[in-house]
Amino acid sequence: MNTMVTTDRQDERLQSRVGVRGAITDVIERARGGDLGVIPVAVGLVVIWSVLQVLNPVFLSSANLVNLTLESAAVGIIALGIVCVLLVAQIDLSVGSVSGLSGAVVGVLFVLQGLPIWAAIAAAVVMGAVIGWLYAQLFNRFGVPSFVITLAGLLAFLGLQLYVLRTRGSINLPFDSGLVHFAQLAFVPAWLSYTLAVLAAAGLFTSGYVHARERRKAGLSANSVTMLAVRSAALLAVLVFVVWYLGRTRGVGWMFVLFVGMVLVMHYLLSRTRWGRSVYAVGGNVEAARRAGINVKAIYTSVFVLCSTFAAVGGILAAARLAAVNQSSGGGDVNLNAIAAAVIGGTSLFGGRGTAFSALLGIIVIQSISSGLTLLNLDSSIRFVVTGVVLLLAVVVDSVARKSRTSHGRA
Amino acid sequence: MNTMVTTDRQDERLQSRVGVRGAITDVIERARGGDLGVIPVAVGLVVIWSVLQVLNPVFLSSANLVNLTLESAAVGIIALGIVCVLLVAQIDLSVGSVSGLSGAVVGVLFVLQGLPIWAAIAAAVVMGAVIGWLYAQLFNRFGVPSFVITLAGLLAFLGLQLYVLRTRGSINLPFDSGLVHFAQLAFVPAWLSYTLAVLAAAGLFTSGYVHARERRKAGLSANSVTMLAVRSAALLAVLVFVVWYLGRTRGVGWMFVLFVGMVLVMHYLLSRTRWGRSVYAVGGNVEAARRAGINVKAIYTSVFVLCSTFAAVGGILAAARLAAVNQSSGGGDVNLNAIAAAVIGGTSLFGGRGTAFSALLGIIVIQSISSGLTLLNLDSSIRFVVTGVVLLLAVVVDSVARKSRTSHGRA
Amino acid sequence: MTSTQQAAERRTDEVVLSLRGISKHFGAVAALTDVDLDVPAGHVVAVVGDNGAGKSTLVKILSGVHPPDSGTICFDSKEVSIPTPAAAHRLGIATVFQDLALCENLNVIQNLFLGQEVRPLRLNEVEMETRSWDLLRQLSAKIPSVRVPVASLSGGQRQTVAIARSLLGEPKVIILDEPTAALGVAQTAEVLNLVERLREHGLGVVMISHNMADVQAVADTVAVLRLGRNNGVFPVADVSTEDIIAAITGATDNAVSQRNERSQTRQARDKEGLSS
Amino acid sequence: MTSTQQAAERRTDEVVLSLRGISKHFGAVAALTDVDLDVPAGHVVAVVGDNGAGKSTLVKILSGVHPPDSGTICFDSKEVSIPTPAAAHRLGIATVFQDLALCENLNVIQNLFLGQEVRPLRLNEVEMETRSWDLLRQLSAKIPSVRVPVASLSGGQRQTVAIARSLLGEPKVIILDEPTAALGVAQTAEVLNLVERLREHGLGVVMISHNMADVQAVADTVAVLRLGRNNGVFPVADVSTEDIIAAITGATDNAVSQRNERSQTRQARDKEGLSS
Amino acid sequence: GSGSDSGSGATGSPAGGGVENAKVAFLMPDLASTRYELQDKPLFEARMKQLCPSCTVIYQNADSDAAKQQQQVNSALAQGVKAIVLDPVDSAAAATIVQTAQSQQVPVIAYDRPIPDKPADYYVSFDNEKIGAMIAQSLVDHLKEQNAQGGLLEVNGSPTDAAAGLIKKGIHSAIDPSGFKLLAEYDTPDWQPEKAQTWVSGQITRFRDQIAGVVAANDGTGGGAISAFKAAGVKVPPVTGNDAELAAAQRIIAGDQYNTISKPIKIVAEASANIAYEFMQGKKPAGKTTLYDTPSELFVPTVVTRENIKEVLFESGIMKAADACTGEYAKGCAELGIE
Ligand SMILES: Nc1ncnc2c1ncn2[C@@H]1O[C@H](COP(=O)(O)OP(=O)(O)OP(=O)(O)O)[C@@H](O)[C@H]1O
Ligand SMILES: Nc1ncnc2c1ncn2[C@@H]1O[C@H](COP(=O)(O)OP(=O)(O)OP(=O)(O)O)[C@@H](O)[C@H]1O
Ligand SMILES: O[C@@H]1[C@@H](O)[C@H](O)OC[C@H]1O
Ligand SMILES: [Mg+2]
Ligand SMILES: [Mg+2]
Repeated sequence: MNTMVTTDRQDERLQSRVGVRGAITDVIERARGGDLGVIPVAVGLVVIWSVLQVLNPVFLSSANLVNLTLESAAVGIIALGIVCVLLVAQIDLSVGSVSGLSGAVVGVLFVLQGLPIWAAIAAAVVMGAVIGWLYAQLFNRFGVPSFVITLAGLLAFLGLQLYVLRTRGSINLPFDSGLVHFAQLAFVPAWLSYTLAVLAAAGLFTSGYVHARERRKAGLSANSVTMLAVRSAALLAVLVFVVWYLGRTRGVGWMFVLFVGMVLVMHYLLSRTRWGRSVYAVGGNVEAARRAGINVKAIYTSVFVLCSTFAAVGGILAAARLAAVNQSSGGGDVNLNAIAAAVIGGTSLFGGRGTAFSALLGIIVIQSISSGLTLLNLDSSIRFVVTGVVLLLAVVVDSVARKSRTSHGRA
Repeated sequence: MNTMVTTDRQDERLQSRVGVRGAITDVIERARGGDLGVIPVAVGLVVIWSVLQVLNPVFLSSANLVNLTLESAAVGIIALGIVCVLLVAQIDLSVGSVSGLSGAVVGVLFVLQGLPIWAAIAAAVVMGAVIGWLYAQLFNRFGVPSFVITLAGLLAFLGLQLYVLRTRGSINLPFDSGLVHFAQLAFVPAWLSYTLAVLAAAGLFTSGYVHARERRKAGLSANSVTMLAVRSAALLAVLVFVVWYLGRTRGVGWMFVLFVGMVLVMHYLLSRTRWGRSVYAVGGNVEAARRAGINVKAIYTSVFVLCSTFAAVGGILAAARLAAVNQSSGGGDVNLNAIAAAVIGGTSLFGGRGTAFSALLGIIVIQSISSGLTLLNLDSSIRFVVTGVVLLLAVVVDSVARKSRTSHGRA
Repeated sequence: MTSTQQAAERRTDEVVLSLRGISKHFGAVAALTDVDLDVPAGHVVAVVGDNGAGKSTLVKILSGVHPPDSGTICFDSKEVSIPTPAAAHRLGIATVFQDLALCENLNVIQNLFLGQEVRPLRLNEVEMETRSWDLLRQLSAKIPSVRVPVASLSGGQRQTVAIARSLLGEPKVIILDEPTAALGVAQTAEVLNLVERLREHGLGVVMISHNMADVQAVADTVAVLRLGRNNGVFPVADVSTEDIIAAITGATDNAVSQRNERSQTRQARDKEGLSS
Repeated sequence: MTSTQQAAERRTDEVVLSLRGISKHFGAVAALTDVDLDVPAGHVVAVVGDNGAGKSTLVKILSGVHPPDSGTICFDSKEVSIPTPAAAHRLGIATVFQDLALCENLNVIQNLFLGQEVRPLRLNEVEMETRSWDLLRQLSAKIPSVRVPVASLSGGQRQTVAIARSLLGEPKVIILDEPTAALGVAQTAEVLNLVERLREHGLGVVMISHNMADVQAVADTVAVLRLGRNNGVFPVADVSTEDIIAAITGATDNAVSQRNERSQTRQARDKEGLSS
Repeated sequence: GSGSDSGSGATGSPAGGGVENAKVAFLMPDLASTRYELQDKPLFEARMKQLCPSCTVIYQNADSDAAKQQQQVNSALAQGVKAIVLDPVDSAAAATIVQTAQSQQVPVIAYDRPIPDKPADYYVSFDNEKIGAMIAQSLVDHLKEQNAQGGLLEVNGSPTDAAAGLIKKGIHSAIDPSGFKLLAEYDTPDWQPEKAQTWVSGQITRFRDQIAGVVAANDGTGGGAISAFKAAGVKVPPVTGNDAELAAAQRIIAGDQYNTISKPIKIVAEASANIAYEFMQGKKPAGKTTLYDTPSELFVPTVVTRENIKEVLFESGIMKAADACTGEYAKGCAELGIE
C-alpha cells in the first residue's frame, strides 16, 4: 500500500504481508510459533461448546449462558491474581483460603457486627492486601519458595476463617442487601449493554487509528484503516450478538461486567505500563531484570499483594452470589480451579508468558465443562471421569493448534 | 596430607582444605552457596522437634516416633515419585487419585473378587504404570502442560475410584491378611535391626574406601581413611541409637524399612546411573539434553511412569495401614502433602535440583508437625493456624541456613 | 596411528557432507534461502557471514536441532535426513553450538559426558574425572575444579567445556560455531592447533568464525553467507581478507575498510605531529 | 556539542572510578585477590586476562551484581558502595555483561528500554520503536524485526541489543565485557568507533577483550589480570602485543608464541617447497 | 499392648486405676458440618467436667480424612486415654481403629455413625438413614397437602462421605414411592454449598417451572439451592435441610427454607459422656438396645418447620432469639412469636 518502505520493513529477508489477508497469514504464523496466548484456547472452547451442546441442547440456551457468566466471575477474578503470580514464576496456593476468610470477614462485620457494607468490604480487601504483603516479605527476606509460604498461608488462613466463624459456622448474607443483589440480580439494562458494545468497538477503532497515525508519522509500518475497521466491526458484531443473545433471558450481569472490566484493566497494566513490563521481565529472567535496575523485590511485592487482594475480592463476590459464608467457603476446588483457569488460558507456570485474558478464557472453559456436565444426569463417578476427559480434550485441541510447545522449550 | 598435589587440586586459586575440619568448612561453604539440598531441612527438623517436644513431652516418646515412621511411609513413597517429576520440571497433581484408585483396585480384586493378594497388588501397580505411560504419551505427543494432563487425571481417576467402589463405598481389608499385617504389625526383630545398622555403616565405609583408593590411584584427591571412618562411625551411632530408641516400644516397622529402601534405590538410580544424569539434565535444560543426544521423550516417559507407579504403591500401603479403602482414600491432603514433602525437602519446582532424600526428610517434617499437633488439645481452627506457622518456621530456618536462594536465581 | 593416517589420506577430499538448496523460515523471516555447502574429509571449511546471516541456523540444521523447510543433505554420499540431534550423533556429526547448550545445574564432568557416560548402570566417576582433566588440559583450560556446576564458570571456561564435549566419541564431521569467541589467547591457539589435528585425522571440519585471522590460519575454503544466501566459496589460499570482508558485507566500501582507512590517516597524522 | 567537549576536556584524566584491594571468593575459589584499578574520565581502560582470570567478576562487582568481600570503590573521588545494579545505574555506570542478561521472553524494544521505558504509565511504543531503530542502525545491526522475542535472535544480534541498551540513559562510565565477541566484522568496527566516540565525550570506558588487535586499536591503558590478581598495568603506546600476552599467560613461551613460531617455520618450509 | 498398632501410653495412670486426672478422647469426623465444633464438642466437654473435674478431654477433628483419624487415635492412645468416643470418618475403615484400641484395653464408643464391621463397646446415635427419610417425607407430605405439581430435585452430600450415603438412602426410601418424579439428583463434592448452587441453577434452566421441591441433605446444600432460585429470579419452592444450623433457622423463619432437622445433640453428647465415664471407671454400661452387635442407644431427631420452630429450637434453649432474630429476620420472628 505504501510505496515507501517503512523503517521496520527494510530487511530484505522479511516477507511483506499487507492488508487483511496478510494479517490473517500473520496470525496463523504466529499461532504456529506458539505465540498467540489465547487464540488456541478459544478454538478449544468452541470444540467443547459444540460437544456439550450436542450432549444437551439446553447448554447453549440463553438462560444457561447467563448462569455461566455469573458463575465465572468470582473464581475468574481470583484467577486473574494467579495470572500475575504465575507471570513472575511464583505460585499462590492460598487464594482459596484467603477468599474464604475474606467472605467470612465480610459476613461477620456486616451481619454480626452491623458495620456498613462498604466498610466490611473495605476491611476484607485491605486484609487481602496485607496478607499478600506478608507473603512478599517472607519471600523477599528469606527466599522461602512461594509454594511453601502460600501452603502455610492456606492452612493458617483456613484456620483463621474457622476461628472467625467459630460462633456461627455459617452466616446468611441478607438477600435484600446491595451486595447480594449485585451478585444475583443486577443486570445491565439492554440500552446500556448495546451502548457499551458500541463504545468498546469505537474505542478499539479510535485507539488503533491514533496509534497507526503516530506510527506512520514516525515512518513505521501501521495497520491500514480497512484493517482497523474490519477488526472493530468484528468486535462490534460479536458483542452485539452476545448482548442480544444473553438479553433473551436476563441479560449481562453486572458482576460479569465487573470481571471483564478488571480483566481489561489488568490487561492495560500488564501490557502498557512500566510495571507490567517489569513483571514480564522478572518472570522471564529475574537476574536480567535485576541488572536492568528493576526493583525486583518491589515487583514481587506488588504481585503478591495483587493476587491476595483479588482473592479477597473474589471471596466477597462468591459469598454474595451464595448469599452466605460458611466454614467451607473457599475450600473444595477453588484453588485448583483458579490456578487451572490461568494455565488453561495459556499462562505458563514457568513465568514470563501469559495475558490477563487467559483468566477470562480459562475460567470460561472450566465453568463450561462444569455447567455442561451438571446439566446431564450423570452418576458422580462418571461425571468426574467425563470432566477430566473433556478438560483434556480442550487443552489438546489448544496444544495441537499451536506448534508443539516442547520444541520451543518449556511449555 | 599428600605431599604431591593431586590432579584436581592444582589450581592455585583453590583453598586447600584437608582432613575432617576441612570437610566441615567445606560443608558449611556449600550449604551457604545453596548447594546442600537436605542439610538445612534437617536443621529445620531439629528446631521443629524441639518446639513440639517442649509443647508436649509425649512427642519424642518412642511410641509416638514409631507411629510417626509408620505414618510417613505411604505418602513418603508417593513423594518420592513427585521428586522425580519435579526433577524434570513437571508436576503430577493426580498422585492422590491414582493412589486411591490403586487401593480400591486391590480392595475389589482381593476382597470382592477373591484374587490372591499378590495378583491384586500386581494389577494395581501395573495400572499405575499404565497411567503414567498415558500421561507421557499426551505430554510427548501434544505438548500439553503436565499440570493440565494430571489435573484431568486427578478428576478422571477419582471418578474411576468412585465407580470401582460404587457398590460398596468402602471395603475392609482383612486384619489377618499379609498386607495389613505388613503395614500394621510387622516390625524388624531387634537383632536384625542392629545387623542392618552395622551393615549400612560398613557398606558406607567400604564403598567410600574403594572409591578413595581408585581416586588416589588415578592421581585424584580423595577422602582420608580417618574421614571415612569418622563418617561411618557417625552413621552407625545414629542408626544404633534410632534402633535402640524405637525398640523401646515396638521397633522399626518393615513398612518404614521398605520406604527407606526405596529412597536408597532411587538415590542410587538418580545419582549413579546414566538415566539419573539424564533426568537432571532434562530438568536443567531440556534443549541442551536433547542436543546431547538424550532421548528426552523416553526420560519424560520413565519419570511419569515411575511417579504413577509409586503413587499406586503408596496407595496400596495406605490402604493396608488403614485396613480399608473407601471413596475418599487418596483424597484430602495426600496430593498437597506429597508435593509439599518434596519441596520442603529441597527439591526445586523448576527442575534439575533435588535428591531422593528430600522425600524422606520432607515427609518427616510434615508428619512431625501433624503428629505433634494432634498431641496438643487444640481447636481445629487453631490447629490449622499453628500448622501453617510451624511449617513456615521449618522452612524459614532452612532458607536462612542457606544463603538467600533468590540471589542464585530461581529457588 | 599410521593406519589412521592412511585412512585419512584415502578419504581426504571425498565429500563427507554436502548440502543442496537448503531453505529455512522462522515465521516471516527467511533465515536461509537455497544454500549449498560441501565439506570434504580432511578439510576445514570456514563459514563466514554477517550477524544474522544464517550461519548458526545452518549449523542447527546439520546437527538435527531444526529440520530444514526444503533441500537435501548428503552424508558419505548417501542422502540422509537428520530429524533429531541423536540422529546427527549417530551419523558421526559432533557440534559445538554458539549458545553452548550446557546444563547449568550439572558440573563440568557431568556436562562433558552427558549422554555418553562411562558404564551407564554404575557410573565410573573416577575414569570420567580423569578423562575430563586430560581433555581440559589439552585445551589449556583454566578451570579450578571440575566438580562445580557449570553455572559458576566464566564464559571462556564454558566454551572450553563445550569444545571438549565434542571431542568425546569418534565424530567424522565436527562443526564449531564460533568456538573461540570467548576464549583467551592461549586457549584460542590451542583450539586452532586442535582444528589442525582434526583435519590431519581426516575429519571434516566446519568452522564458523568472525575472526578473519583465525579463518586465514586454519581454513582450507571459505564459504560466505549473506542475508541467508550463498555469497561465494573461496579457497583460502587465493583470497585476501579484504575480499572476504567485501563478500560478507556486500560492499568493498564498508565499516571495516573505512575504519582501517581512518586509523591509517590518523597514524600518518600522528607521525607528522611527532616529526613536526 | 562544544560545551560537552569542553566538559570532556575539563574532566579528562580525572579518575572517575578507582578500586583498591578488591577481593572476592566463590566457595573455595578465590576469584579476585587484592585487585586495584583506575579508570580516568575520557580514557579507555582495557582489562585483559586468561579465561577465568576474574575479569567478569570484577565487572559484576562494579555494576552491583555481586558485593565484594573486601576492598574499596571510589566513584568521582567519593568512596561508594554498590550493593545493587540499581545503585550502579544511579551512579551512572552502564554495563554490557558477557552473558548479556537479556529477557528472552521480551522483544528487542522491550529489552532495550527495560527499566527505562518512555512514559511509564502509558508506554510510548512508537517513540521507543523509532529510537530502537536509530540505535541499532548506528551499530550496523542486522536485525530484521525489533518486535520478535530476543529468544529468536542470533548470537551477534543479541550482543548488539545488549550494547545498544547500555547507550540509553547518560552513563559516566561504561563497562563492556567482551562486547565484540559475537559480532561480525562490520559490527565490530562500529563498536570500536563507538568506543572512541564515548571516550571523546569524556566517559570512562572499561573494555574487556581477548582480541589484542582491538585492544591495541582503542585502549589507552591495559590492565592485566592473572589468576585473580593484578599482573601489571601498561600504557598501550609503550607495550607490544607479545608483552601483553606474556603477562596474561605468565610466560613468554606460551601456546600463542609456539603457534606463531610453528606457522612461521611452516610458511618458510612451504616457500622452500614452492621454490624447489 | 503386645502386637498392637500403638504403644502403650507414656503418661497417664495405670489401667484399672482411679479416674482422677484421666484422659478421654472425643474424635469428630469433619468440618463440613458446623455442629461438631459448635455443639458436640462443647457439650461433651461440659458434661465431662461435671462428672470428673480433673479429667481431660482430648478433642480432634479428622477433617474428612480416615487416615488422619487413625493418626489421631494412635496419638490419643500414645497419650494414655482411658476411653475413646469416635465419630468415624469412614464407618468401615473405623474397624481397624476399634481393633487397635481394644487390643490395648481402651473401650471405643461409636458416636453419631455406626461401625458395622467390628463391634465397638457402645453405640450412641441418631440414625442418619432415618434422618434422610424424615426430611424427605416431611417435604413430600407438605407438597401433597399443597397439591403441588411437578417433580423433585435431590441434592445429596459428598460422594466420598459414608454418612452422606446413608442419608441418600433414607431420602430415596421416602421419595421413590411418593409419586413425585425425581427430576435429577446430584452428589455434592465436599458438601460445598457453591457446588449445590451451581447444579441447581443448571436444573432450573432445564426444568424451569416443573420443580416442585428440593430435597437437600444438609443445611449448607439447602442454602445453596435456595440461592440458586433467588439468583434465577424464580420463586423458591420448598427446600429441605438437616442439622438445624442457625443460618437455616433464619431461612425457615424468613420462609425461604421449608424444613431442617434438629438432632438432640445435647442429649446425645451428654449421654456419651456419661457412658464414657462409666467405661473409665471400669464399668460396662448396658445398652438400651443392640445394633450391629453393639450395645446401643438411639435418639430420635425432630423435623423442624415454621410450625414448630419456636418450641423445638427456641423454647428448648437450643437457640437464642437474640442470635436469630437480627435485621431482616426480625419480622419473621415477630410473626412466629419468637422473642
Ligand atoms: N528460533 C528462531 N526463531 C525465529 N527466528 C530465528 C530463530 N533462529 C534464528 N532466527 C533468525 O534467523 C536469522 C539467522 O540467525 P542465525 O542465528 O543463523 O545467524 P548467525 O549467522 O548465526 O548470526 P551470528 O553471527 O550473530 O551468530 C536471524 O535473523 C535470526 O533472527
Ligand atoms: N557465581 C560464581 N560461583 C562460583 N564461582 C564463580 C562464580 N562466578 C565466577 N566464578 C569463578 O571465578 C573465576 C573467575 O571468573 P570470571 O567470570 O570472572 O572470569 P573471566 O576473567 O571473566 O573469564 P572469561 O575470559 O572466560 O570470561 C572462575 O574460575 C569462575 O569459575
Ligand atoms: O449432619 C450431617 C452429618 O451427619 C454428615 O455426616 O455430614 C454432614 C452433616 O451435615
Ligand atoms: Mg550464530
Ligand atoms: Mg568473563
